[in-house]
Amino acid sequence: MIEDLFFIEKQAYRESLMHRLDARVKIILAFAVIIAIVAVPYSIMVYTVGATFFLFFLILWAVSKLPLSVYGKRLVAIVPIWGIIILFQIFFKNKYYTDYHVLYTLPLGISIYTESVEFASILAVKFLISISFIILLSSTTKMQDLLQGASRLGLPAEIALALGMMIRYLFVFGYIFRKVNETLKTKCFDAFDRHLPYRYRLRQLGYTIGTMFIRSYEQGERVYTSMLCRGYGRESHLFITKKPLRGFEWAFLIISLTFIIAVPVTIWLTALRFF
Amino acid sequence: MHLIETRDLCYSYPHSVRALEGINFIAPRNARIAVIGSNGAGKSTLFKHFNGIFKPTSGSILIRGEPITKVNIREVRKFVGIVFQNADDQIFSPTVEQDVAFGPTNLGLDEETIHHRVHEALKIVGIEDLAGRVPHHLSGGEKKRVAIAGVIAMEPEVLVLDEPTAGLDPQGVHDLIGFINSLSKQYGMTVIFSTHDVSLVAEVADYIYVMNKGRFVAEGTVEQIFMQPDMLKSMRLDVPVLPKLLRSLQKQGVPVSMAYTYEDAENALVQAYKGKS
Amino acid sequence: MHLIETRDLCYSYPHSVRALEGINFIAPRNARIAVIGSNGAGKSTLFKHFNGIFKPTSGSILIRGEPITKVNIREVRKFVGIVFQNADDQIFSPTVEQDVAFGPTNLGLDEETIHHRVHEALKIVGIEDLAGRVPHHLSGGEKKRVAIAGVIAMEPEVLVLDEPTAGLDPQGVHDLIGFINSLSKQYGMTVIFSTHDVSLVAEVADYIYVMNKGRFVAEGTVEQIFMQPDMLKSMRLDVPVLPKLLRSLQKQGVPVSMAYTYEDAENALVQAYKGKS
Amino acid sequence: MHIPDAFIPIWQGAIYWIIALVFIALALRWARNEMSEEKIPLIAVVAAGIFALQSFNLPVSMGTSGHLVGGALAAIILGSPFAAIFILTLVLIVQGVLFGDGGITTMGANIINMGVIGGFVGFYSFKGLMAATGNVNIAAFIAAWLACVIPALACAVEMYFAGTFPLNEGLVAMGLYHALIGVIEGFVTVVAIRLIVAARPDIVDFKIEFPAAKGVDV
Repeated sequence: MIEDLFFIEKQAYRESLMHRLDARVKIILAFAVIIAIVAVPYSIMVYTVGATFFLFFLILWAVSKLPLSVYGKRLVAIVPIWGIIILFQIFFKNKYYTDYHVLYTLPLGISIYTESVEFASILAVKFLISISFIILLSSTTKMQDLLQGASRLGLPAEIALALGMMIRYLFVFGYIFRKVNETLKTKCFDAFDRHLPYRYRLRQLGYTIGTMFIRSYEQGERVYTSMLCRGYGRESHLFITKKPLRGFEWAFLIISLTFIIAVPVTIWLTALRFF
Repeated sequence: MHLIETRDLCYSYPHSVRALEGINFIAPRNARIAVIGSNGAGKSTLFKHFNGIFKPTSGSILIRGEPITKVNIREVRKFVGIVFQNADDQIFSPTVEQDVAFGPTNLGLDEETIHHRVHEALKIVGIEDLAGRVPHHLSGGEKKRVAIAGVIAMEPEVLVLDEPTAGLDPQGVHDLIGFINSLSKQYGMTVIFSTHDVSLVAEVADYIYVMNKGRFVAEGTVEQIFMQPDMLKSMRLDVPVLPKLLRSLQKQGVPVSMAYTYEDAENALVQAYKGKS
Repeated sequence: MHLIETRDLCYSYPHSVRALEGINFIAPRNARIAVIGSNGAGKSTLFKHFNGIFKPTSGSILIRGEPITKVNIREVRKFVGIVFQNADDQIFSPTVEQDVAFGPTNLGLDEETIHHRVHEALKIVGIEDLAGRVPHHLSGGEKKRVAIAGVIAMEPEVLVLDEPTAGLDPQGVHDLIGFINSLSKQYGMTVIFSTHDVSLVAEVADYIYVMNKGRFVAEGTVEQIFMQPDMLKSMRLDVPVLPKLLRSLQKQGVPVSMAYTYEDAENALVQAYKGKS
Repeated sequence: MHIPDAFIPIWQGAIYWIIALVFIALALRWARNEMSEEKIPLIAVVAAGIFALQSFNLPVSMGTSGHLVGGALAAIILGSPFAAIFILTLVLIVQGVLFGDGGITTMGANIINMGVIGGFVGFYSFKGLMAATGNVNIAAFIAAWLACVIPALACAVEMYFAGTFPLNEGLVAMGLYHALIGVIEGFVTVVAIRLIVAARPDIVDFKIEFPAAKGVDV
């Protein structure tokens, strides 16, 4: 996970129109798409909405000038486990359908249903759209900008301060994590080395994790002291300057939001007319 | 009235041995004071008394003649700014600008004033261009400057630096020395710093306290301290090489006068040789 | 056949700028090699190639004449022991003894051998009495020794130390120097270390590489390197004060011979003066 | 265990979010008031540490790996279930928004599972078992095991309510897998706690003298 942190940061530091866009606009946009796609009922309407949103995503990704391989790499990091759970849906009945038709019958009495396959693909579309917009958001927005954006949008000051410190020390511990791993390698320790007893390996990892915990705790103590020296008190908060959105940012935000709301609503209305 | 004064200050960590014993320390206006001692001598522990992070177990500490109380503690922390050894302990915000703004924000200043102070502080330490950067992309020397800027932005009258040169390379040390001296000269700040690098002291300090095992074992001007090489050695400290060389030459009959900085030593040796010829 | 040899080694961090460029480095048997350079020059990055933590982007690295492969990597890591800069990144176990035993245990040695090696290693670094202590409670200098013991216990033939003196006080540095020299003399180890403290080098190194921005900009014996003060200065490094003083005196007409260590310098100056009279 | 978006209908996600917010508010109040000292900075930095130690791959079997959640560890050492809630909330926000690990609409559910349920189960089962057995090893092991298994079961139940996974299969699959992972979580938590007690007995909430302070061997 830590290594992904460095990778994501790298992408966020690139240059493009999408990267320059105010973080607030991107946060609202990504969250709106996710809420919209999740709000669409589990029905085949999701396909059309999903396809439209995915096209929207692809356009924005192109504007961000990030290579598709970055998207692919990040998808691979997230998808597998839940991809399997989506895959398993094809064997199950659920409450969203009343009639089930067997598509295939496998040995041991396991069946695959047409409706379940449909449900699995609906889930997959919703999942993919949500993930894609999170990837877009975090690949084009620096963490500090995300935090400032969220603060300007009304994230409580205490949470902003805590998150800001966490982001700051994620990198401190990220570097420590790397160094600790280098030490483990230097001393010929491999957690997956079968020549060493399993208990021994787990115990060493426990020590390493315990050490990491102590270090973070002590870092916290020292940080707290240094904050006191700079007048830390109950009303302390992260310094966030006010910054108005620029004209085209407003325009882009309003048009996009309209689009994000209009797409599912239109498709829903069309569906009503057809059936 | 001294800016900082301690009287027979003693301090013990909870459930632990005595860390400071009978410390009498005085910081006058516009002074540059060095506290030298080996690791674990108690330098950091002493410094944490200067702004009320630690409270003396016995004895007292006076800031501008007044003891530190709950009422004036914020005032004291505004007056005495401490820069700790490890910059990572001190830079806790996501960006440089936000970090330097943390102190002024706590002083309850308005946004414009904060903004002004932040950029003033960054300018003083010479890193205005780093304002929007994230701390983890900075070098050790740059981080140190951010940490100092974060304290300067509160506009303290006393700046306390704990081992400011630790981890810096020679160029970094050189920059820091210039900068500490300018704070003292241009802004009239009193600068107190600790170090175990004795060679640094001659160029930056007016007055030296030598610390060992929680006590002051010697104090005086640079000349007074450097004249006691045996004392320094017994405190696990380096004896500055040039005074040591000159003293040794004197003993061997070379009529060279004493000197403590590089230039003076060079002149003294040239004189000794030329005078002879 | 050299113990370590790199040929035109280049390295770039993933998605990042070039960190090492055309490095040709040789470590012969029983040598003491210093790699000097300012912070960020690439010293640590280079060292991490010596035991296969990093793989060259281009060029090659040979350990005892052989490239590092998946098959021999354990052998290589047993052969080249690296002590990193920060001891806290290297010590995880609840006791000193367990921590030093960590490496040997991973090598699959039997308990008796491990026990023997641990106590041998602790003896070498002079902290046998700390065996049962909790590493967390030790001082910086003691932790450093534990870290070194942990690597020595794996009985490497090449010991690589990254900034070994960082954070140590003068006495600690002095102890470390003695100890590095004894490893080389008594145990025939090849010792490679990095530092930006040039004054350290004269007493510990047979051969010096000067590094800047990922390249070697100079190499040679102590005398050869110290004869180039301008080069050192341009690399953001200190020029050792004694050679600098003597050279300057020579230029001003004092007939003093060159010297690099304190004793030689003192003798040279006394000679210059006496010879004159 | 990080439920992504799409697996829980929007209205259920909203309910979980509201419940989670109540607990986040309580955790904030705890961090502000406990022991008359501001704990927010400490908690924020420890959260970063927990995030980093979650990155250590623990061998499970046949080359697969798991990792620590660390909720029980945090709750036990810092002496409050709210510590776990606060820390895991921060961790889950970062994982959700930055990495896409766990969704936005489902974040409330994830905070409830890993933070609230994990924190309370971990802390109170530790307290109870300590009172009953007086043995840190046993108490911490079982507490960490439960703090791993019960949130997983809660996750299975939520997915059942959402209609995205059948109850029995979910309980069995999630239960079995996390019962196994929980053994590792428990073991590693015990080792870590013993190390922390040896190094910094003062920060540990419970006061226990280990029989042999030297040989911290599990």
